[in-house]
Amino acid sequence: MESNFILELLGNNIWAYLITAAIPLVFVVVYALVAILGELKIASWVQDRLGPMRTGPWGIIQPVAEVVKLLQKEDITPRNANKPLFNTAPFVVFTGSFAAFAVIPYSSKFIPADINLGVFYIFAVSSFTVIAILMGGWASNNKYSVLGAVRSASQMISYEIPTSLSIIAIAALSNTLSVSGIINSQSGWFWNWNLLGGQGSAIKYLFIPFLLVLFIVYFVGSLAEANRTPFDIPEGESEIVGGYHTEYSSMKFAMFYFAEYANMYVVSAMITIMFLGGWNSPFGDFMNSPIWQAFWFIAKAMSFVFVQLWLRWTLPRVRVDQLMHICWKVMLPAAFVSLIGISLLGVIK
Amino acid sequence: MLPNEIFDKLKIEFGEEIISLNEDPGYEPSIKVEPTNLVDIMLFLRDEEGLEFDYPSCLSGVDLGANLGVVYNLYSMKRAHKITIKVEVPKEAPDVPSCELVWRSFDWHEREAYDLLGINFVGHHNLTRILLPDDWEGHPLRKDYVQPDYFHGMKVPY
Amino acid sequence: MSEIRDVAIDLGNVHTEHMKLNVGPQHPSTHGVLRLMVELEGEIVVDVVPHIGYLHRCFEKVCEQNTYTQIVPYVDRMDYVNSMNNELPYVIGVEKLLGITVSERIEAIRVICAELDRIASHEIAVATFGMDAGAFTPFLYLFRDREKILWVLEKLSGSRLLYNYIRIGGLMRDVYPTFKDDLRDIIKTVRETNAEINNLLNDNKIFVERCANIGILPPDVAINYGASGPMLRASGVRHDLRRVDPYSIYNKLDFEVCVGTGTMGTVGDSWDRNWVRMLEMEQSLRIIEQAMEMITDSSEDVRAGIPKRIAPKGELYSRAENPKGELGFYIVGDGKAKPQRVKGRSPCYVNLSIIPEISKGYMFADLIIILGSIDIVLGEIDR
Amino acid sequence: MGLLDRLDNPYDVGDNIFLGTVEDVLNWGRSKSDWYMTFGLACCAIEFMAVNAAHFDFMRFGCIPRPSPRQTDFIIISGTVTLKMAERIKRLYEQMAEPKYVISMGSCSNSGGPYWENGYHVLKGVDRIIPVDVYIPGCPPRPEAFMDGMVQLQSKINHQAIFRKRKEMRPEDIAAIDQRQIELKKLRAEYEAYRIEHLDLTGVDNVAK
Repeated sequence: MESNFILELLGNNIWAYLITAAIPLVFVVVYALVAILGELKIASWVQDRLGPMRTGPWGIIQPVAEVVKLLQKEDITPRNANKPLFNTAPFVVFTGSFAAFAVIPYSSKFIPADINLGVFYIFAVSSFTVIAILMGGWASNNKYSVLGAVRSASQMISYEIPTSLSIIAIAALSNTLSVSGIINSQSGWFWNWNLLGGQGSAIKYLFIPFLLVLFIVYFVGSLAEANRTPFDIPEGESEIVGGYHTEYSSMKFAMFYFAEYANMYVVSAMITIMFLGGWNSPFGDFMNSPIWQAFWFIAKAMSFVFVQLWLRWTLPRVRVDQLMHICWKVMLPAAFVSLIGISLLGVIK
Repeated sequence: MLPNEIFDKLKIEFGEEIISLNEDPGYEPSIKVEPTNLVDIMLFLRDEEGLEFDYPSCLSGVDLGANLGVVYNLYSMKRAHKITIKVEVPKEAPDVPSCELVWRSFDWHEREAYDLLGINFVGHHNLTRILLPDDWEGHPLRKDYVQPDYFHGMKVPY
Repeated sequence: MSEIRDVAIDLGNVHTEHMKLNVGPQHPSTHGVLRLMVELEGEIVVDVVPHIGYLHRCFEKVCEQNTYTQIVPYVDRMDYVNSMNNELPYVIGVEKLLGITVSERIEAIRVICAELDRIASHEIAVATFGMDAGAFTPFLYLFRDREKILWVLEKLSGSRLLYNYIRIGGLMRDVYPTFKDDLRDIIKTVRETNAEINNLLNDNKIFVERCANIGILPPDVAINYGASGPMLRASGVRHDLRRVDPYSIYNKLDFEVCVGTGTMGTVGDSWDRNWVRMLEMEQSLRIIEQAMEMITDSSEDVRAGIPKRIAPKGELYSRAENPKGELGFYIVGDGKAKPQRVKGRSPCYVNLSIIPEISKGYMFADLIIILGSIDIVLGEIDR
Repeated sequence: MGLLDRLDNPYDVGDNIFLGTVEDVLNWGRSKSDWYMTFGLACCAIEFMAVNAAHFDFMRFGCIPRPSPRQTDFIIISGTVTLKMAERIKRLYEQMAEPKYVISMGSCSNSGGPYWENGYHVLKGVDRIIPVDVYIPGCPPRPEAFMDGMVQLQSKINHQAIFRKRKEMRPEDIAAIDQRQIELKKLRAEYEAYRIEHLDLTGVDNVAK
């Protein structure tokens, strides 16, 4: 159990596992608060405003106030809604997002569960979200919700294909699907990162275009999977009001809200793991102790969260058919070509 | 083309149905016509070489006391001239032929005139209230209109 | 082991239904209280029925109960994003009925005010159009600029939005000494921001893909429907009342009538309508620059020409080019202090009636884009 | 009094300690995080958009726009309420989740404004159909006036009593609450009867037949 220092310290007992499970939960709650504040503040700065200013110094405890408020709002279940599905959907969506945190590493000494199918596992449990959104949208008995849910399901299922192709390519490059295996194969200086061809001789630089294409395919696909702009059509305010969560109020809505932000971190962490060397310091062994590794990992992931927020306030939204066009006619062929190219690189190495 | 030329042209084509031309100072030149054959007159105005009133500016319903009037302001983009056509109908039987198929613009204008003044445009495909609620009573722009006291349980006067 | 059942789907019994979706009156992108009954087949729009009247404020009845001067504030409230342009045709119409003329200096100030408000109105149009496409940031940039215009108009009239500044026979008061400096400042800022908006929004690939070839309005249909303003010009019809039927001092000013050219798609699509507004802002700036030169410092009293008694007899249809299109007032005066009838011909009312014609067969998201490109103001539609 | 105000004026317990009640914390959360409905009616809506925009920046108060009434805390009636619209506004208000507040912005929604005399189709004051918390005068109100209204609303929320014991209430309040319960039951029964009668129309608002 070298990848989990808590198990090393406390031994193999139930308390150790509970603590191991609690840390990601605390992390996701704190992260969600930071991300909500970041969303408000970054939006404001992009738009030449100040953002929340009156809740604590510079408004930094605004998300806390929001949680306090959402806790005490009335919980409405529409009269003609399908109650079991309507009430379960927020929990399913949060479970789906949170389950992915089981294998997301923080440093080489703390991976909550270092299973040998890690990347595949994240990919699998993320699909929970689709089910939950369909459940919530259909059960709401609201036409906007149904439209949003159907849009969301078609979008997320389509975009899983190019992203899964990128995962296969990275697996071919690293010869493993384990999170720690993929990250360890990129150890060393930053030119060993998968984005720059992974470890190997100079011939790998010939394959960088394939990896760049793959990186872009994965990043765009992950934007679509997290329902972020420019692919936020399932909840596109100007068209279908709130999309699948139109009818949700109070904490059930907060669950959807939290899950969206948690999903953003999951996809950013995946990019970090697959392309940017995971917890590895960019400078070889310099600043590469386990504590620094946690810093590097979270910093890399958060920078992609930032890019997602930044894009949201810059780009307009695409249309449903354009979205499908991008997925099936542009990204899928590109991903296939890259997969072949990178498999070749894997063979050479 | 000047208003009196337009009037002469209409007079030759339609004869008795064209009543008069008003060119008083202070008034815009307007031609008063009978409502009976209005659609043909409008089609003539739209399609006849030299007139070509292709652009419908405005349609207004007016309460003239005993009568209700409909005023058509037409403009020609090709010839850059304009004319006003007027129709008067009695309040008891305010039937005016609908011109919505001559200029599609008048579809909503006629519905509005029906809504506010109660002018009945014969031949309109969907002559329903447009601004006021469907179950509103009366036509507010008539001079003898009295405000209702209550509407759906809400008090109307201040 | 259960028996393997042969599941047969009777395709003859599978049928689809059109979904009826009620958009509005409260919906983020209906620009007010418009209600659209949309019939959808999947995402495709089969039918649209606009329902209006949720803001019917009895303008025409109010006019019959007020004197000519008292009507001006109500005219402001018709199209509340560009009050100056509403006042202009009404005031010009009453002046024509009375047979009075005003000096060129007053006309120049009126034109400057109207053009400033035209810019402000077009800025709102482009901003909300961006919002409809999902781009939030241009909205805030444009509103920041609009605030500058409002400051100048507030300094002039004392009010931020509904001015009551242009009076029958004159103005409410004269311009303040630093007026021209403020105008130069506005011209500079608007040009800078418009360049930025072009980068951020109008040339954005996603935005172009969303708007080009959407909601194409052919010129003959546009004319037959009575469309006007940027909606008509985007279809390639060079029709601008400031040029073809000049009022005020527009015949002395040099400006271009901008038409849609189909730069990104077909002539008359949503992108063209938006682009015509962007071009018109530039032309308005040119008009302001020229009209500024006509304001010579003089001791003229702008209130001197306001008649004591306004009771015209006669009738006319007075029209002017509003940012939305042809705004007309059919005024009937019977020699009393209150008009017998004032009918407002609102451009948005006519432009909105085209929407069932041009939005069928497009997707639901396109319907929102088309609605945004028409640039409606419900206060004017419902009056 | 909000929690943060207590920071300036803590109870005399000692250094680095400040006390507050649960009610204060709950009220603080409600007052500092106000989500409003993106809903505009008339002229005031334009001024309201200006308040939202960069120069005045409404988000400084913690106000975030939400398109769906289920997630909003307060609604701004920004403009003239017509009789045709009044029923829709009432319905929107009923769709909002408690606790909910109403700001009436501008003369028109306060009292009918310039249309009070001849407006046959204008509702003379939105408080004839829904309860209003804050009235903002002006036609339209300046953004500064609107912000003051927002501050008033926040201070009103801060002073609300959330936990009220029945025995501490005045008898007329209890009677009013009981009366309201009976009314609600009656309304529910009426609605049920209506729904059964018009079962095929549920979920469709006045479909044009």
